[in-house]
Amino acid sequence: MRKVLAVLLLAIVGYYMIDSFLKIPFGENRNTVGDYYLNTTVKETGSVNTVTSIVVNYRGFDTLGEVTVLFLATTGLAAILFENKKRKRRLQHASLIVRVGAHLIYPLIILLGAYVFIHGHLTPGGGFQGGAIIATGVLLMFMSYRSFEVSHKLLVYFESIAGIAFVTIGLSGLIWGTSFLENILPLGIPNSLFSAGVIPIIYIAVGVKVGAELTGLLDNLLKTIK
Amino acid sequence: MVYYISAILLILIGMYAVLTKKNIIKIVIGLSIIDSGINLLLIAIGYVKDATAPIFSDSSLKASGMVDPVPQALVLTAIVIGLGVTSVALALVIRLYDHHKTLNIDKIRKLKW
Amino acid sequence: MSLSPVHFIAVPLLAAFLIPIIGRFSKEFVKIVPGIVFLYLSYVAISLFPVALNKPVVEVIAGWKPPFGISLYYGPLAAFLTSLITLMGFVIWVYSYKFIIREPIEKYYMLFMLLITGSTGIILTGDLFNMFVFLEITAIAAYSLTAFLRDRDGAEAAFKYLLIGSFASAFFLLAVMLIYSQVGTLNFADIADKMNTVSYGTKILILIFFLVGLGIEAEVFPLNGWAPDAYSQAPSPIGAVFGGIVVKASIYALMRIIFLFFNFNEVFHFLLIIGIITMLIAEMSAMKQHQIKRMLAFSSIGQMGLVIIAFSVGTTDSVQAGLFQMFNHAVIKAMLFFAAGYLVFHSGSKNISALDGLGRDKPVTSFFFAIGALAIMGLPPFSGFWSKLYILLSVADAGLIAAVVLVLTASVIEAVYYLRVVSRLYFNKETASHSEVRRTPVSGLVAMGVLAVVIIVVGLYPDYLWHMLKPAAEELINKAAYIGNGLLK
Amino acid sequence: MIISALTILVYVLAAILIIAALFAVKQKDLLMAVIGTSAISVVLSIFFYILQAPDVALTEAAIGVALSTIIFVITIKKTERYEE
Repeated sequence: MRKVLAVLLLAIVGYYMIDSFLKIPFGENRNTVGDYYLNTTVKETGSVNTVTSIVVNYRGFDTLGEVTVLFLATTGLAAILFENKKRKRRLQHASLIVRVGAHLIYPLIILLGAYVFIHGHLTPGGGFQGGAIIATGVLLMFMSYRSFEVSHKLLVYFESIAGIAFVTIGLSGLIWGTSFLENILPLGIPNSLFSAGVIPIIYIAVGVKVGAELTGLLDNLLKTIK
Repeated sequence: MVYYISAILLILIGMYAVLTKKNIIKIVIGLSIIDSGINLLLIAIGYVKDATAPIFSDSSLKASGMVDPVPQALVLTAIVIGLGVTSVALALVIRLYDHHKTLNIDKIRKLKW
Repeated sequence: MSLSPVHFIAVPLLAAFLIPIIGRFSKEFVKIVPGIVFLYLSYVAISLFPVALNKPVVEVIAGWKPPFGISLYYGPLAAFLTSLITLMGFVIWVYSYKFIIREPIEKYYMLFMLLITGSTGIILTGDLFNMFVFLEITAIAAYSLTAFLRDRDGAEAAFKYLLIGSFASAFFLLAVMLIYSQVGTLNFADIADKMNTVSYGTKILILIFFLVGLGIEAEVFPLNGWAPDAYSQAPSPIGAVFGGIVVKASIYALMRIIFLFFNFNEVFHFLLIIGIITMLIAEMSAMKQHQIKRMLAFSSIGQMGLVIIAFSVGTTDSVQAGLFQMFNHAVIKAMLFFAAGYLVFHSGSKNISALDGLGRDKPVTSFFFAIGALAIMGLPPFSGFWSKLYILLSVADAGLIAAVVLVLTASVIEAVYYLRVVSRLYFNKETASHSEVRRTPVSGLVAMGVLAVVIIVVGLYPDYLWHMLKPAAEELINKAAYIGNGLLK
Repeated sequence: MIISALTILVYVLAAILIIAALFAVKQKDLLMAVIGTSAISVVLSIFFYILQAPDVALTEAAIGVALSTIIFVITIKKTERYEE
């Protein structure tokens, strides 16, 4: 009964969605604000990666919100899973091969993550991807070593200071420039590491923050009681 | 075109799971499938035939031959938001399991829907 | 640093990021941080209010001109709503100060600050996708706060809320996508400017997606299934947060989008019908409730129906009355939740039947509850009377006599169930022994006292607030002015 | 009519996508279902790459394939593995 109703409802929703979306021509150039960004990104922001310049600069406010969502998810998860007593992860030790391998790969993964978010304005990738990569690196260590611990205090500091840095960069745009999050640094030469003004700085803050947040999230989740 | 259709199918399959499944982890899986479908749909809308990625890694690249970067920026945000919602949902799942020792929504349900 | 509307978003956010660091040094100071933030925000609100009345402030973010960058639109309407949120936030903080004694207190205040960030963001932003981001922030904070007590019903209510909320955000995102594919921009003013190029059929579809997406948070029938559970299972201050902040921001989002993009008659007729159905069904459900907080939740849905009716009439007077009702509902419902929180605590049961005779045991709290009940029913010396009266007058002006009759019917139902509770408080003999004879803490009394003063002062001098709301109502209706200002023409 | 290799690839991937989604919904073993969702993410990531969105492809690969799968797996470990 419930399934029949669901299928009926979905048939209606699906019909209208197909009806409306298939009318949108595929692969055509529509005149959107995107054209403006493509034409001006290098000149105005100094970033050769247009997606990065939109994410961090033109629509930087969205990114602030996005960082906030992750922060919120970590906080919410910690609040929901909060227990008064200290907890430990309950995993077995992995085999020797895995442990040695993990130990070798772990620093490289962290390095890769850092590379991805530092070069966000030049190549695909950025703060979120880099942060996620770092978190997977830490997860590898969690999985292979039972006793591997990340200092909770350190995570909190990283997370908060990176968040504060982001908002402060925003507010300093308001102080020395004209508006929140405005680019107040020189743009530099496109396609070089030190270019694009505040974009790399923001992306480093985002990368550190996302890395710390996701690590904290995984740590919290792994330490829940069964 | 095939992108649109597969994206819409993904959304519908996800909604079907959310509406009919009894297992709460299955329901969360359904939610994440809906998210994936929406992301694919957005990127497909921004695609331009025979265009390149919106990165000026080479000076010969022209702005006119690039795909629309805005949907990509939006999807980037949407993926992260999806992760946030999923993790809160799963934390709630663990909490519910802790109280009820079951994942079946019919047995959990005390409040009226 | 010059004052700017962006402080409404940035300062609570900064506080939320700072709290974990402060918490390392002093647990007590964490509790004070939100208070400082709200004092600062009220300073910003008071200094910027006259500016917004004079000419709407369009604050560009990162220095990019409106259709390309994200901009904030701080007109009279946004000024009014952000001030309301600041006031409510402050009072809820005062109330929480002694009410929330369960760890992790730090996390509670972080979530609360982020919720404030999200809801002021919804109100200020002038960009559709940015609104989506803020809606999600508000929603995720609300899910987590609903489950804050970590009991079985709280987790269940939060999960249910999350499910429905995720559906809502999916539909909202689909609508954003359709709009972007049609007009190629995300700025409100720019979309409103280009909306006439979209075909009628597509417009209706986008509207339906928006209605589903925002109607869920705004508690519109039949999408409000989450509300009673979330209201009743969350800690009491969070009930006030839902009624006073989250719902207000969502209904603003819905109305802004409808007035800007779908400004045609059929939509308003449809909204009127939805509003009436929402109101009647909610009031009748409220009659049947045995738990006090569930009853308040249904009453809240009913009041939202009333607000939607007022907006859907679409004249300046009716929109103004609707805004007035929003203000009153926020204040009064928060007070009722505050009082109910301690009444439930004292009686040791969530049921209405356990409240017998508490009026003598806990005179002050019961007295505040009674004031709230009388005010929300719309009895004369209190503020609720005026907004209900203005709504009825404006609806009658538009010639919708049937709607007037239905609103009056709903008011009668409302009066019945509120008076039932009040009479139990004062006139019934005490049946159960109220074992816990603790007093309501000072912070709770101060919070309720402030709200009571607001209710009575606005009730005695409604004209001041009423006149302040006129530019806000005009802003919502005047689409051309919004487009002109929003694009900095 | 000439059909390029890319077109065939896209059709095959689309088929895999839908099959993976159905698998994720129908499978009674939750761990397998989660692997289904991670397969969806892999295909999506390739799609994003084909659609000239390398940034999104990278994000989907890092978040969709790795992290969200891991959170699901941890949750399943903390609760139950089989759907009744």
